[in-house]
Amino acid sequence: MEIIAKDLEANDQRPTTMSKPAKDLDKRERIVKRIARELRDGFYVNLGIGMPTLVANHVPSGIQVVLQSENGMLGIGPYPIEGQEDPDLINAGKETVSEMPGTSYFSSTDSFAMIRGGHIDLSVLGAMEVDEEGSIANWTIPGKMIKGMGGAMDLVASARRVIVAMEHTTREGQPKILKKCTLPLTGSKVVDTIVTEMAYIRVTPTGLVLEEIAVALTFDDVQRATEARLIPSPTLRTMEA
Amino acid sequence: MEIIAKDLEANDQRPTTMSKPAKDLDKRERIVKRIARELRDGFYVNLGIGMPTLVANHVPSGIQVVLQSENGMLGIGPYPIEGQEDPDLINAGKETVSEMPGTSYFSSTDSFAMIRGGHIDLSVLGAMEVDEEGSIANWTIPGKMIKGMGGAMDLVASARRVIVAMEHTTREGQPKILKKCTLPLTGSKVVDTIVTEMAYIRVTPTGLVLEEIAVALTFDDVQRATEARLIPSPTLRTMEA
Amino acid sequence: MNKVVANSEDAIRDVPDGSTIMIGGFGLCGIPENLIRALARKGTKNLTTISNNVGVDGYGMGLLLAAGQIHRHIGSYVGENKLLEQMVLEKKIDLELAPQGTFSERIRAGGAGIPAFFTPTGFGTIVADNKETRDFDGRMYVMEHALKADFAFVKAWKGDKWGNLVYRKTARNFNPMMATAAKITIAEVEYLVEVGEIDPDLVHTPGIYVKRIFQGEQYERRIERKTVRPVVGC
Amino acid sequence: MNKVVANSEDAIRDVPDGSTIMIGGFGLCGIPENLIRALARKGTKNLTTISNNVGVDGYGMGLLLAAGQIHRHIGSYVGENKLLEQMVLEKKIDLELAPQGTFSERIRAGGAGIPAFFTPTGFGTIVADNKETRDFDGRMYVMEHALKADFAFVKAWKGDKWGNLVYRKTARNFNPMMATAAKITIAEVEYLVEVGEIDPDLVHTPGIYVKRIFQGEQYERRIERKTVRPVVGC
Repeated sequence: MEIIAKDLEANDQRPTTMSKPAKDLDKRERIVKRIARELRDGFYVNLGIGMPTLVANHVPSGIQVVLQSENGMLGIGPYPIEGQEDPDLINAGKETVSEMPGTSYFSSTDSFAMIRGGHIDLSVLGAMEVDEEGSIANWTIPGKMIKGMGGAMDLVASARRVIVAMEHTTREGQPKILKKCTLPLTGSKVVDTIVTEMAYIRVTPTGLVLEEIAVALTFDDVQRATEARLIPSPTLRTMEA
Repeated sequence: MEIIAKDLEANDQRPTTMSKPAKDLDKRERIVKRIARELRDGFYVNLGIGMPTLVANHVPSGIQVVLQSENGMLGIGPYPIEGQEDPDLINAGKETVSEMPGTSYFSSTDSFAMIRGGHIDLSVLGAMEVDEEGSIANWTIPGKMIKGMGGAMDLVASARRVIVAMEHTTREGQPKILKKCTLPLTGSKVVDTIVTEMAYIRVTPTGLVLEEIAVALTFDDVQRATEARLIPSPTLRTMEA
Repeated sequence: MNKVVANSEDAIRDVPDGSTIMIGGFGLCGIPENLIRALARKGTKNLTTISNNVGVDGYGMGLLLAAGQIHRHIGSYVGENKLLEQMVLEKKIDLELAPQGTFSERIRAGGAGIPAFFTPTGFGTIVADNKETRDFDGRMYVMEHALKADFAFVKAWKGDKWGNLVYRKTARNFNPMMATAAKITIAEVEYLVEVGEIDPDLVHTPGIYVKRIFQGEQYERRIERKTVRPVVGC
Repeated sequence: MNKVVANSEDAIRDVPDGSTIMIGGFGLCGIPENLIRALARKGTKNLTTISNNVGVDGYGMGLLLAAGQIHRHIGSYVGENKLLEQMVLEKKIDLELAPQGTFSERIRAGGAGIPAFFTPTGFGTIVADNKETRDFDGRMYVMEHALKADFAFVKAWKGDKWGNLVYRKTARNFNPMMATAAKITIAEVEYLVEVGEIDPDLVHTPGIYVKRIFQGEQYERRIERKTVRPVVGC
């Protein structure tokens, strides 16, 4: 199999805090804060490269979650203090990190056995497209640039819950939540929840249920930015910041 | 699958040195000494329960072999000195053993990955029957007693070389080297070499080649004690003690 | 995150009749002896047990067997149980025997999200009866399925309060894989330590696999076959 | 038993053109940097490499790439190599990409005597194109095949003269499995110690898998993305 892809947001491994304009930062901050509220005490969580990584900055106080890195670590801590970085200690984005009390290291094979075996409570990752069946595309654009899927396909296939963290539309304002993904899939019917700066959406067997709308937006605002049909939840409410 | 088996020599887990009459001991001593001469420096070897275990007492001087135990150990040492036995340190026959410098421990799964992956240079084990295709039966006699196959099926299927160590005939003088095994197989076409107190026999695609005969015996003596047809080797010679 | 339970009784409080339970250990080495005793006291019935051996008569899983708690057993070697033999012959228990490597790999597969795999072990024997067989690169293999359980009882030497485990010598055996293959894994340890006390490079079982942990009440660590050599000689 | 070789050059003396070589490491972390440099110096051609990444331009496996030594590569992520991209577009190199979990499991299977297994990963995607798919208990899976190699180059933190290896932190990654899946596994270590100096409970790769071992000449251990936080705050 030969794969051709473009520079992807989901695979962009530069620390996002250093490379995005301020407006995007604000959007992203809202997205990751909302997702952080889904964390529960004792969760083992894999945060994808880029925006999802930022969820770690907003873990609610009073709960303990353990972050998994698919290159073989449970217990990722913050970036090290300058001068304490260790070439043998990186996350899946190849960034230097630190370890927490209770950390364990293991091989890549053991790491993906853990992932594929359904032991990860929550996987958060970016996407280029998601559709109303919960299929996700985030790894390749045929005919463009070559990167590879890394661990994303395993994570979406087997994490107990998959949350997509992404901006609601492309930079050009085109919908990213589609009736059907057009790009090659990362996983078919795997996404449970989509969180954007506009909405919190649950993927159900009957379609996409809009559960929360960002403050000051209407259902129609969100629907207009979404190709797939949205079903208003009976308990539709405003997204908490 | 329900299995009924009889008390098997191959599965008899009492230390053989304590339970066999002197004449058998002498036979066994000759068998295991001959097999020990097959060891090469750097070999990783699995010795089956019972007689094969005794091969360890005759490792030629000047070479180093590492003994594997399928319950998760490389580097089995001798029985511990009285008072130093450790409940956490046993071999596959459940006997207390000691460890050697360079020992490593691992899980049963890793141990059988090692065995099944073809990393064991030599497996020596007992048999109730072997046939001219190299099939072996050593784990069950239908309608009798229940024990189970343990690790023998994995060892015969995947060790680089499989040597059967057994007495040439049953206590009643019946041949154990047959045209075709009558008991349920442990492995089909897996044995490379058969060593008994009478002979050293190589299993080849064209049949059983008699390579060595015990001192004072003739080809006919060995053939009479063997149901399968034996092919005299062009280099047929006397077994070294 | 609180995984620590008070004792073996508390650890198994919700194990219902009819459960499938993996139990670590090889022979009597590395068995979760406190959990087994607690299960015998509780009297939980109609169990399916998955364990390489079934203890010995009167000790380890032999206790569960004698109390008639085991309805079905999957393992690889049961040669130490006269009682089991008798029960099988009297059809009081279902027994499924598998080659030890296939047995251990099936458990690993259960924990690793692999529903089935191919192994050369047992091809051409009754182990392959009624199973799919297949040629890969000129060699024949048997397809085997994953094993999973409702509960896994494992025993480690040391564990921290988040369930990170370290095993000792050959007492490791089936414990690490079983820890991965059950809905609820319960670990008993000889030494329960604080989070952070175990070197992260030396963890054998990461805490993610362990739901409950406690320091075992009593370790008899019985030796099945004591074999020694004289102090002089050898 | 003598597995110790003098240096990286000696270790790869007999690696012929056309070899298939597994190379450990994730990004630049835990790569066998001395063996890679030696292979670049030797100029061995027409290689099939099996490695999660392909280094970066000008370092690690990027050296082999730039020298045109790699004919075909199997991995899971190659986003750091502009050169590779160009070579693929110009059809100067064959590239096979696999999901990282499938890639690592295929290597494990290669070392463990499992010719094929089923995984849920990639079902319904182009990864499953032309592969056998199958339902187990109502879920669909893809059949994947084992990967093996002629040589495996692995890097450990510490190793003894019999090849028992210990890895450090996330530099473990693909090294342990690759060590099991090649005909000839060559280990380079930062610290080569005597047999008996490594605690048997803490060995990550048992010596049985290692044919040659040496202490690497020079460890640059380059960091790919240095990310730090200020000393104050956070």
